[in-house]
Amino acid sequence: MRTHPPTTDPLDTYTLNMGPQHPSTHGVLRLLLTLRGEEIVTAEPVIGYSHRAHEKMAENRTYAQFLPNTSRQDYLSGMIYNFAWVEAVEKMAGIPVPERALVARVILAEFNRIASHLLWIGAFLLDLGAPTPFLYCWDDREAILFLLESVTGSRLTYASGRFGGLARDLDADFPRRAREVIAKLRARWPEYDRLIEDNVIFRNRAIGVGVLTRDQCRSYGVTGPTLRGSGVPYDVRKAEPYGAYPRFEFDIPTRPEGDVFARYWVRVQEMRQSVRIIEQALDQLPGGPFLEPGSIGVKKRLKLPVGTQYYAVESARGHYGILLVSEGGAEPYRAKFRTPSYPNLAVLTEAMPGTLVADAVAILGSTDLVMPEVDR
Amino acid sequence: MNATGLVLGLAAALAIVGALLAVGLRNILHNILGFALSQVGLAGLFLTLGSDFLAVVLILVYVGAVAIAMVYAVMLSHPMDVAPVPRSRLKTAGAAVLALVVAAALWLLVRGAAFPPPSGPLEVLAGVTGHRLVSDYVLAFELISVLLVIAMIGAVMVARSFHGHRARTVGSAPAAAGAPAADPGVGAGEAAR
Amino acid sequence: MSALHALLAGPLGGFGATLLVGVVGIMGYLTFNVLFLIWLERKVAGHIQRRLGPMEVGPHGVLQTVADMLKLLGKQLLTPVATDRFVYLLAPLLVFLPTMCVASLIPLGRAQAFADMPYGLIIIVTLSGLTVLAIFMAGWASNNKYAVLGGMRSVAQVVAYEIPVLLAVLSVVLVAGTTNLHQLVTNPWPRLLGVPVPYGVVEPLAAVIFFIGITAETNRAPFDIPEAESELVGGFHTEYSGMRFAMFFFAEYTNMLVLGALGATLFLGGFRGPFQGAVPLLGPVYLLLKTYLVVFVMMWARWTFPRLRFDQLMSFAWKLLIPLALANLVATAVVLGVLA
Amino acid sequence: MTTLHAYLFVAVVLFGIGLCGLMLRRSLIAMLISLELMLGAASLNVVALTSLSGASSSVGQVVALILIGVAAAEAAIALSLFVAIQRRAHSIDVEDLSELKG
Repeated sequence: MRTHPPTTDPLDTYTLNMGPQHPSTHGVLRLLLTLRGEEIVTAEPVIGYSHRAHEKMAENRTYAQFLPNTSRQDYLSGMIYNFAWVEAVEKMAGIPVPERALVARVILAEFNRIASHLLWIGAFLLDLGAPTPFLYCWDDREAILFLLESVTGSRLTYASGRFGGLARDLDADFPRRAREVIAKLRARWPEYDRLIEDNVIFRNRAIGVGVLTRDQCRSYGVTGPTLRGSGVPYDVRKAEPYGAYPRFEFDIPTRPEGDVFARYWVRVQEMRQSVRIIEQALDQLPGGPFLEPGSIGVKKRLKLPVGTQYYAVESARGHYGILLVSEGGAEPYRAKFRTPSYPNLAVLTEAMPGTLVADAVAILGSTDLVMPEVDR
Repeated sequence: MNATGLVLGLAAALAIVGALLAVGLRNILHNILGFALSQVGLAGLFLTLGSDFLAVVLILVYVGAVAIAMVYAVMLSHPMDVAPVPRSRLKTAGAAVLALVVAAALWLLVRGAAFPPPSGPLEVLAGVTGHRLVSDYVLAFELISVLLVIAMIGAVMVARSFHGHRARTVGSAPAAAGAPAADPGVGAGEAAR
Repeated sequence: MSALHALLAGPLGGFGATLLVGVVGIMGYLTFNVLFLIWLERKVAGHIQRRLGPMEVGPHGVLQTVADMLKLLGKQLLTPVATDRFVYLLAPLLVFLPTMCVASLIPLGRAQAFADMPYGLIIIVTLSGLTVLAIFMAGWASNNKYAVLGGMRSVAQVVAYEIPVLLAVLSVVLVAGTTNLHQLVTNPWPRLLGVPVPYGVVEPLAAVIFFIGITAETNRAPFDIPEAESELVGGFHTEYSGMRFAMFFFAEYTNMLVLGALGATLFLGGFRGPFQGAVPLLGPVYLLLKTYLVVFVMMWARWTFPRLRFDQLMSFAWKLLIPLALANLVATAVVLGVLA
Repeated sequence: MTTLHAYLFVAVVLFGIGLCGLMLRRSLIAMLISLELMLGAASLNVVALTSLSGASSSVGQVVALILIGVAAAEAAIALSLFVAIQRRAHSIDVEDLSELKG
């Protein structure tokens, strides 16, 4: 199937509309594939099917009112997005945050990152035609979701950040339950390795497929595990440390190959690093208030000083940035979100040509896209 | 009419109807399906002649292999969405008349010939045929195998001659359980089976 | 059965009655088994995935498949506008035919007339290759690019995997010295160290190749690329709904059952087992048990492995399985020649 | 009409249909189908004649088997040629091909 160079001769090729209702485009992505047989000549992502104008909404709401919107940009790691908004506003307004809230945010965010990666592994393996890891991963993810639900009250679209802390404190029993979940995850990892990573079919489907070079990633602005799978050790948590991250020890797993397998491996290792962070954080969890006493809660109209400010965090998908422009009112003049999935999707036009339809699905799956986050 | 006669009639009808479909319809895929039907009918005719092994081989080769190779060739060569050019009536009539004349002549020839009655009882065991193939007719048998091998190699060479020398390496996966990623001759190899 | 036979023998004649009883019996037998098989697949899948599978309809969900069939019966049959209508409607019917014929040729016990055919094995191999034509018809007539891709994949796959299956079957035929399936089972088995063993023991490589081949021929995971739902939505049956889809679904499981039975007959000794000579009714039971063993391994593989890519699948067949099967055939011939 | 004649009649009809198709059709594949039909008629003739008249029937079987083998080889070569022609000329319509001489 791979002996012929791709041609764009219209007599040799045809177009295939993959999506927006296709089982493995993960939401409402439409891929316009030009195929020669089963070989992809060009791949063009068509986006915008779940555009909800989040940026425009931000301009019409107070900072507190916009809080629930944030986790709806990326419903899989909503906690991280929620805290990013809170922290961006705190930084601009100069609101102090108690120690306990800072560490608790790290714990919750890292749990959310693990949940997101678990879901990704399941969905990715489903793309490769293996339905069983999906249910295994969801079982584990469910344990994390229960834990997060007990703290925040919601399963996916969290809004538990408050300017100056958290909406609710971690209860006294939380560390024990968190350690239980971690023990469960730890027990499962060898099983995943045997089921997925050591599987000869999986290795053949993943190794050497969809290679993204460092330069391609750089020129498209790819970040997150996809970038680290191409050998660039860029992680916002290390590059521009924020919150309580500087006080914890963890590594940035990278792999030089840049193929589907590298991206898989990086995410799996990242989950282990996240567990490492959570354990340190649980050990160091300070007492004290979870919300700065007398601070500005959600009820008061918060006004930010005039100015412009950029704040970035490492989401489960990569570099998530918030650009806030304030004119001193209760609502932002402009809020621009730099979401990681957008460039991660754009780079696929480079990775897909020359591969087969089955590879396209694998590559698409390996970049871990969340379409509402691309469209916003 | 006895059972053999019934089967004979059915099989003959299948063969002829299939052949008509294979030639008359405009859609090439329908032609191939008609051809397969016709071969099934032909196999039925062989069955009534007591040549059951031959019937099985006919289906195996023509329906299982040749028809499918044709389907593949169609897929690789026919643009699917091009409307067929209208057929000229004169040409159709001419071809039909000419074919009819030839067939009629042949039929008259066959009718006129005197066929001797069978020399002995119908002995059509596959074992006997197989034995003959590797004893009396071993030369023909070997020639056929050589021909098939040559045809296969030839088919592979012809089908890959255009782009084969520009093998691509981008994105090819490393060895899978002892088998590297792509096999250039696969498509043609099937055709030659 | 004999009373029914006598009743039917009047108007139809002996052969016709046998045929009718045989066809009805085999249809019923297959339908029942396929219903059970679908339930079994769900249960196997469930337990492999740490869940229970169907539990609601009937005890342990045994009637779930029946409920699903009823649901599918009630669904609207959609026919897309631009289909090749005749072929589109014919394909789901045709996909059954070869499998049904093959099913009638597999010996269930000592007294089954159909199975006592001189070239039974060759006929089975021939017929089981024909399902692919129906699958291709379905894919092509749907006038959908995913369906065409699925149909093409299916054709290439079945053509490629038929060869190793045929070669593996031939090695057994060499050892057994017959292509009559009934004789294959009843003939004295080969002896290994004085103990009679089924052919699977003396031909282990052929058994493995045959198993891989039938997994691919039935489009089962990890070789389910013709219908790979994550790539081709539904492959060749994308455009089929309701009962027409159910026909394809049913045909897949029938095929699985029949080829599993063939594998059991060839390599595991078919209906033979302890005390089977004394109690003939045990024959079908033994065959079923062996068939379900084969089928269970197929299910186990399906719920464990990811799917192969198309080119990997082809190179696996052409570069590994076929040479291995050929080598096995030659080795069998040489060993038999030395022993003789 | 004897049974033998019935077979021969079917063979003649098949041959005629094949011939008609060969003259009528413009697609190379359709022409190949017609050719194969004519070959099938020939092997039916051989088998019928040897089975129902004269020589030993296994001779007819051998001839028919060889015919099938030759036809399969021919089909393989022809189909691969068609694919190659299609790649070069973007058509396997004989009338298009005759316009592209040289």
